[in-house]
Amino acid sequence: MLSVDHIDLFYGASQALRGVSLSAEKGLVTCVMGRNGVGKTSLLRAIVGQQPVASGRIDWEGHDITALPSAERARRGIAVVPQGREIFPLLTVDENLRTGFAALPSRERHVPDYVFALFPVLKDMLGRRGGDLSGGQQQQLAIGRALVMRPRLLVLDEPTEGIQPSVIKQIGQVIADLRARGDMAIVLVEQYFEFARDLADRFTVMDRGEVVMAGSAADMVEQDVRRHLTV
Amino acid sequence: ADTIKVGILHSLSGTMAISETTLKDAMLMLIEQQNAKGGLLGKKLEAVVVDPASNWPLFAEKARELITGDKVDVVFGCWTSVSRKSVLPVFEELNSLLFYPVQYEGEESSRNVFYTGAAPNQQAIPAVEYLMSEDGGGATRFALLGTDYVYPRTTNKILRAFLNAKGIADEDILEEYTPFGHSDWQTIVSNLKEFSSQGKKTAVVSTINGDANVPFYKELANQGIKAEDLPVVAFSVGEEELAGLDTTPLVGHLAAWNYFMSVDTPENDAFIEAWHGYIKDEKRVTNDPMEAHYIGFNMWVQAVKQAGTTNVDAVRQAMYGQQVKNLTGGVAEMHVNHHLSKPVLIGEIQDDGQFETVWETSGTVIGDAWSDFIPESAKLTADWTYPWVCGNCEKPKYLGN
Amino acid sequence: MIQICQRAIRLLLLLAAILAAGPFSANGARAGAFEDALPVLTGKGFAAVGEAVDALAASGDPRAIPVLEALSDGDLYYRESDKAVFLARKGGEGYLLTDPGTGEAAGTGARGDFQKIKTNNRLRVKIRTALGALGLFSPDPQVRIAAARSLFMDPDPALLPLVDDALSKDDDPGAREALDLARAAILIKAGEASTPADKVAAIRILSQSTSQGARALLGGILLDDGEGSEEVRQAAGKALQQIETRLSRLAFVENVFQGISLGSVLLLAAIGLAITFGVMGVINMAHGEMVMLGAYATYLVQETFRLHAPEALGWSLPIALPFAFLVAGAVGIAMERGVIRFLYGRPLETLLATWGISLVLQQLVRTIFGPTNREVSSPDWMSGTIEVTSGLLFTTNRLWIIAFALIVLFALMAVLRYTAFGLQMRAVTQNRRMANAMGIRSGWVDAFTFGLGSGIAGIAGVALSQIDNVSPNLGQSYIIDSFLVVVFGGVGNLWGTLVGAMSLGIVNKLLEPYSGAVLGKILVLIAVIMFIQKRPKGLFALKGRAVEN
Amino acid sequence: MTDIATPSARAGAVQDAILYLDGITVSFDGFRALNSLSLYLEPGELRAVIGPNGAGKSTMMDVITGKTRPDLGIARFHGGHDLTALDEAAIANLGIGRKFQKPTVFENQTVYENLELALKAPRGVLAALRFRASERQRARIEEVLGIINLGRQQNEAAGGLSHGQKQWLEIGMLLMQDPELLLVDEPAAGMTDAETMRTAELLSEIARRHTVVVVEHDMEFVRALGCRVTVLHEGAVLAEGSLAAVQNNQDVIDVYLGR
Amino acid sequence: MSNAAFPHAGHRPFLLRLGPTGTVFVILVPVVAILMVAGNLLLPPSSSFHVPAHVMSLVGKYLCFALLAMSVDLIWGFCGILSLGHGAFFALGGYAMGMHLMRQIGDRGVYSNPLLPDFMVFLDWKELPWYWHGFDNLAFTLLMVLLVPGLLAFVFGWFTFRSRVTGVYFSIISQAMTFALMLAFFRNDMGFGGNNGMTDFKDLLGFDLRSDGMRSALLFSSAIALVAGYLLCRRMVDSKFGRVILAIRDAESRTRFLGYRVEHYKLLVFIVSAMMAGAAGALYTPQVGIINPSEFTPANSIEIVIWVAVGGRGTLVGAALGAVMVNFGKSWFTGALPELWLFLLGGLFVAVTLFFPKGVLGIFGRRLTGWPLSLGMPGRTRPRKPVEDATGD
Ligand SMILES: Nc1ncnc2c1ncn2[C@@H]1O[C@H](COP(=O)(O)OP(=O)(O)OP(=O)(O)O)[C@@H](O)[C@H]1O
Ligand SMILES: Nc1ncnc2c1ncn2[C@@H]1O[C@H](COP(=O)(O)OP(=O)(O)OP(=O)(O)O)[C@@H](O)[C@H]1O
Ligand SMILES: [Mg+2]
Ligand SMILES: [Mg+2]
Repeated sequence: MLSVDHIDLFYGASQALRGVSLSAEKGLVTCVMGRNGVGKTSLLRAIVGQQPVASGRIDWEGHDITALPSAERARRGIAVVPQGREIFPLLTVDENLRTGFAALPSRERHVPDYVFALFPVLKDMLGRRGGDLSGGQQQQLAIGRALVMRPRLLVLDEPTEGIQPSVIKQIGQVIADLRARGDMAIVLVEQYFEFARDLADRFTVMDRGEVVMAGSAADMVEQDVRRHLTV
Repeated sequence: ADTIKVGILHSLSGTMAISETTLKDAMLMLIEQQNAKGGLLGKKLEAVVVDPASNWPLFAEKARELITGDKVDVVFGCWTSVSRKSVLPVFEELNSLLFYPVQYEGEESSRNVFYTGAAPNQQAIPAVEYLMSEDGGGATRFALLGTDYVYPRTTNKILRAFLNAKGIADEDILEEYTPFGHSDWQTIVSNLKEFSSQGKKTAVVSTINGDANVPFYKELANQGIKAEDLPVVAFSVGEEELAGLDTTPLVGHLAAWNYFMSVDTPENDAFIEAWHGYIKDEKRVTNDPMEAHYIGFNMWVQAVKQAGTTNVDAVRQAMYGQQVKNLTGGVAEMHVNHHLSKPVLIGEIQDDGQFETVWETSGTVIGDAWSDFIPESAKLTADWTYPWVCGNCEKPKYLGN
Repeated sequence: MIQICQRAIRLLLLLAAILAAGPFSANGARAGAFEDALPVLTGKGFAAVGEAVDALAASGDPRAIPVLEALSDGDLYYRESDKAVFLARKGGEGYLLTDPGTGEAAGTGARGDFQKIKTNNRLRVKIRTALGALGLFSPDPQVRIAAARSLFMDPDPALLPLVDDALSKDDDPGAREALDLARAAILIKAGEASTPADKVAAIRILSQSTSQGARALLGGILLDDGEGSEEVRQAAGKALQQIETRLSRLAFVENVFQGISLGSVLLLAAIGLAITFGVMGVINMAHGEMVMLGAYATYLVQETFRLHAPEALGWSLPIALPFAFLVAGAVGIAMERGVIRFLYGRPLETLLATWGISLVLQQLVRTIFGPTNREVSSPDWMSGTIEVTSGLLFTTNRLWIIAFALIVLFALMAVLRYTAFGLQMRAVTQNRRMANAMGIRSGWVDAFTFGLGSGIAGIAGVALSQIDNVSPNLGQSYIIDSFLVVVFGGVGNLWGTLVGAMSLGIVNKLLEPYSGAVLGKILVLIAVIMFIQKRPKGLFALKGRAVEN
Repeated sequence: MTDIATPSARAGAVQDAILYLDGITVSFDGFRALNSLSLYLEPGELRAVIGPNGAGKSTMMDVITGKTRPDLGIARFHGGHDLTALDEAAIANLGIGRKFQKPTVFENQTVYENLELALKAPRGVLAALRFRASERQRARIEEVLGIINLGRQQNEAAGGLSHGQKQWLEIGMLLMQDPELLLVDEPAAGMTDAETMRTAELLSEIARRHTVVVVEHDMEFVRALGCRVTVLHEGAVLAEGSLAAVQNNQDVIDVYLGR
Repeated sequence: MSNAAFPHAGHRPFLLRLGPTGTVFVILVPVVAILMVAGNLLLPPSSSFHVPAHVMSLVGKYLCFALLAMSVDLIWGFCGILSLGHGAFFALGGYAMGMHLMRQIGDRGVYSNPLLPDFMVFLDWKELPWYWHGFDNLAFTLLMVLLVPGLLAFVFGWFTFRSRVTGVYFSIISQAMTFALMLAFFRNDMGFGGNNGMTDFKDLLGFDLRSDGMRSALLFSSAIALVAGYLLCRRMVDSKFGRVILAIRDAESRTRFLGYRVEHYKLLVFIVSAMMAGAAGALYTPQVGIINPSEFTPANSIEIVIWVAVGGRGTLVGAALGAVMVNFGKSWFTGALPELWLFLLGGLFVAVTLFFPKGVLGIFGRRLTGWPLSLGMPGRTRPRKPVEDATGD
């Protein structure tokens, strides 16, 4: 399981996270919410190792990974669907998916079928360069790419952004399925409240770099959460 | 000062380092030798080395620094003509002396420069005469090949005039120029083959500069051009350039110089031995510009002794008529036009990277600052004997008071 | 005139000797003539040596062949004490001697005791003719062909009967063809001695050949005012025209070949840059120095061979390849780890840093190896020319370089396209942060990518050492062209690099005969500038959304 | 400027329409991103465009703004201006502004400077050299800063904004440009539900004076706009009408909304 | 950050607008120049404050290089156009001035031809080529010094910017341009003295170039030109124009969608920059006494960029500082450590990139934000802004 313990994070001189804590367990979806610029993405960057933390500690599966570079974290089963998609623009769809193999032992180096079942468009466009895809297609590719890594911790930063309604529903279904398998912890950043509410087992709400609410889905009162989401 | 300072102005980096570094070492050796002999006028000589980095304006800057900053008494340096042209105003302004050791295109005379390399009449013209002679193969058709800059252009202009005077028509003369550092010679070598297959005995006169020579000769070898069919005589290819080449396929091609390392004289043997001792590498070769520095330096030493001072005007005056034994035999003498009289040697390339002398002038030839084959220049003379001084006049001029 | 007579007499003597003895036998050679001729070689001046050559040729003695060859190659010496002549090769401290009379080893001698017998170009021509005459009756057809060819190069009218005789006895088709040509050449050169009809027949034979030599002969007829026969002149004029047409067609092919070969040199120099610059986006000003390091690595390998295994020198290049790759690659990796990795995302700063590194590397090499050129020789299998058809010669080393450049390019393409490393390399350079998040160890990938690019530059250096200076400045002379090629082809596209290099090479070589080298180069540069206006992202530009962001 | 005297029956439409697309076809290496797309907008209209991922919505905007040249078809602005013959700057100067799907702002300049760059003012070189913001212009910038809620960050480099903040900044820049026709690609992506609603209000308000085309996948947002909806599919119009009508269209449900 | 409401208030007093660095620069350069001139002309050579002639021409040369570097910084640092051919404009300006100086020699050349320079006499030219006419007039020459580089920049820029040649493609073809010019100027037939170029200048405006007065005048003019160049650049950069070109540097196509005609902006910057380079060249030629085609070598142009990078890109003052520092280092090392200087210089370049990513000027403007090596960290998106701004408000 993942536990983030009182981390501080800075960009240059400005502090983006102040003593943020979070935990995520396998088989559960932990949802992080908050307005624009409160530090959600920064928190995820700290978890996957893209931005160093100034203090605090991150543990994953019982090991301290605070100082590990992000490639090593990926090799320990942490995959991310970043905000802004960040697909490799000049690699084909197929090659984009295959970049996920780096963290896998050689016998597992194939694209799982459910990726194509979920996003048939990727199958049609295997030979097209990632950068040529439409925004929503790129988002689907980014999710597919993360799934190729068979992660034990899946970190999703606004995965529904730019995706058509029917596919959003499917993504919700997949996340639910993955949770149901029980071997994966999922951290989801989502602005779209209904989507989050339907999936989340736990909530963390952030404001101005701090956690202002946290608890299980059952404890959450929609009004309270929404209050933190309006300006 | 308690030492006599000698400035050394040779590029140690950049494109010309390849040629000039050796000259810096040669100068250091000569100075060391002189100091071992007790120095000069009871003082030690001190070398001041700077690196003008193959950058022409930097040459001028360094020259000024040597003369005004380090207060050197004489400067030995430069290789390319443009570097000399760049420092020339500085030497004239500050009235200091430069010894310039490399063969060049002539058409210049300065009271502050002693030209110890060959003028065109000491290299190019004898070489072509040799090619036209029976021993040289009796060539009647000439390809003049050069790097596109002033030295080849001038030399070829002089040669063309000379050849025309010898009855060789313009259609039997091919002039081709290449950029500096040209490395792809395929087309030109093919052209040469074609040019030489018109039924007349043909020879190539090369004024290709520095770096471009190695690929040129490699291409000659590769295309199987034999010296006996199409001899190439070069004016800028010496032992140093050949050191970078496997010369087996080039045996028989020629060069014209005033010095070859292979010449067997006691002076030369001693010089080579000293050089090897100094540079600590038996494989290093000597070459013509080194000899020029050797002559120039020794002449300057003699002149200083004679004048009893390093004062520039006194030394200049003492230089005239100064004689130093050539390494190749005979005696070099400094003339009032600041050029030397030297023997001219034609050598064939050997498979060991040396030249074998196949022809030489019977006596020495006096370097001519102003070529007789250029109309504007033919009427000029140079005579720097005080008080009648002038480097480019039709009659000597009087330098007042 | 007297000279010609003398020569005729001499050769007739030779002829008589050979004819009397019959071919392929030395028994009949004028007894003692060979022994008599040897001491003449030690006389003073070229004239004496010339006489000796004549005498040796006239001896008809097959032992004269190696002696003349040695003389021509500068391997003939005499002992100063007793003027005994030896064939000598340098070995160990002194010379390894061979006795010319017996052809057997004659021990060694100290260098100081021996004097080399000098030749000059005129003598070499003479020797060639003599060798031609002597070799016409060799049992080896190859030798006979060579002999006939050298007679063709220096036709001597006095040898006509000899050639006729050889023709009547020879049944090797190759040798016969060469002999026919030699005979034709002799007839043409014979002046008054051959009839106009003979000459016209000879011209007809020559007109079939496509060689510069034939052309020179025919040109000679037209230039020769002594040639009175109008018929001969006309025939020669027509034949010359035929040859010229063929030659000019071949010249085009040759130009294209030269263009391709120049293109492959450019390609070789640029491929490494296509990785470090094209793929990684590092403006690598030290690329040329990597090429230079490769060339010096070649030099080191060759030196080692020269010292320890001179007989295997031909192997030095194949061994230098991996060595140069490793040396340049290692330096590249060190550079990447030490400096460049701190500069990703700041491509323009890499220009500054790599420029600094290139200065340091140049000076380092200058300090270690000295500023002067180093000798790297070509192995035998890379020297000489291959005659594709008559009159069309391709130089062997260029063919090798073309093949080599293409092999390197395609191997690299395969690595990029089909290996996991290739995929990771491209992923890392496109989005380093995301690649890391995918579990790709970008530091490792970066280092090896840069190492790969540098290593390839290193092996380019091996090839370039074959045609250019091995000096500290070597790299500088290729860096501009390399960038031009990569950019012209389209950054990040190896096909573009290939096509870019080849088109620059070919255009350059097609222009050069008309415009001269300097103007040709200027025109090519202008053409590139104009071309980029049409295709602002290079020949093989990547298009579409993917590149825009 | 060439006059368009299309002898077509739709000449009237051409004249009236502020934006007129007809038969626009765009293909990339054989793939048709737009397939004979036709669309026209009246001045002051607010139009939502929806459609599956890859339907060609962004490509359509690319065509209108001059980023992509269509292989075939007519694109005219205000009847007279042939958009396929103009470059990006010229089109922008005609009064067409755009917010990109992926936020693109000038990362090294401050939020304030970003807005100032977008400010409606002469775009010429000399004008830029002489430019000095007037009191009113500065006030407008302040106002927009308030609307996009970035007043606090106005002097920070835009590169340091969060994803959502960049979205807002881009909307702000569009407001500063004050164009006649606004093309807004997924303005609500990454916004909270409340912000989404605010954006919808903002656009509706703007549409009172301007013509607006909005692309969105968020049906709540589209509903809040309360405008005519065009559904694109595979590069062509699949359906057009009110949101309710479109939502009940079986084809739209199949390819887009899902069950 | 107190002036939040007016971040670009353009109505502050002149010097305040320049910021501390700019102010120091604008004051210091002329003051130093005046002191040097005074030290050279007024003090006797025996005085330890006497400035020797060679220092005068050396400093004059540095100032020309500083102006040149500034011109490159204007296009590279602010507009993102990396020109690897800027030496061409410098050389053209230098040649224009060289032609004037050649004409001033008159019949004092070696062949005493009153009209033709020596190299033409020698090549058997009978009359002055048309493009040499007018250069006997200084005013015309000065016009040409600006016009010729400006025209080349206009033609070259017009085509390349219009066809949207950007980034390295632009860099490399600008390099090709200077390379082609170098080859062309090497040719004797061009009528510019071939590889030797032009040397042995005698006087300017009737004053001997080797006189102290002339040296002082040239040094002072160079200083004034540098300050004028700086003010011109600042005028451009501080206006909205400056922000547009920054926008072009960072996101060219986005700028287009805002309606800016990117090619016009680039063209203007490029022309101004080329003219500045030309002016620098014109001042350079009389001070070093030679102009020849080696000024066109691509390596020279690359070096200019290096100066800018060393000093600090996008700071103008830094570019000037970098040019002076690198060249001073070169002058000094090549004399003091002739065998080692390349190691030092190369090492310096590497060190600057690693430890002072904002260049030497960045040392002064840098806030203590931590270990510079961390800049290589993935995920760094720290915006880079001209240091001038950081210190300016
Ligand atoms: N690369 C960066 N450099 C400087 N500051 C940054 C950087 N990235 C984010 N910030 C700042 O950190 C704060 C948190 O940003 P973060 O991206 O984590 O927000 P977020 O909650 O993900 O917002 P959004 O919903 O818009 O994605 C913001 O104020 C932002 O300005
Ligand atoms: N340069 C290109 N090369 C190949 N295909 C392209 C290119 N540009 C766009 N496409 C394809 O064109 C189609 C239309 O893309 P577009 O971005 O217009 O879709 P969209 O409707 O905006 O989708 P989304 O809602 O996901 O943003 C997509 O399938 C995309 O893959
Ligand atoms: Mg975020
Ligand atoms: Mg889209």
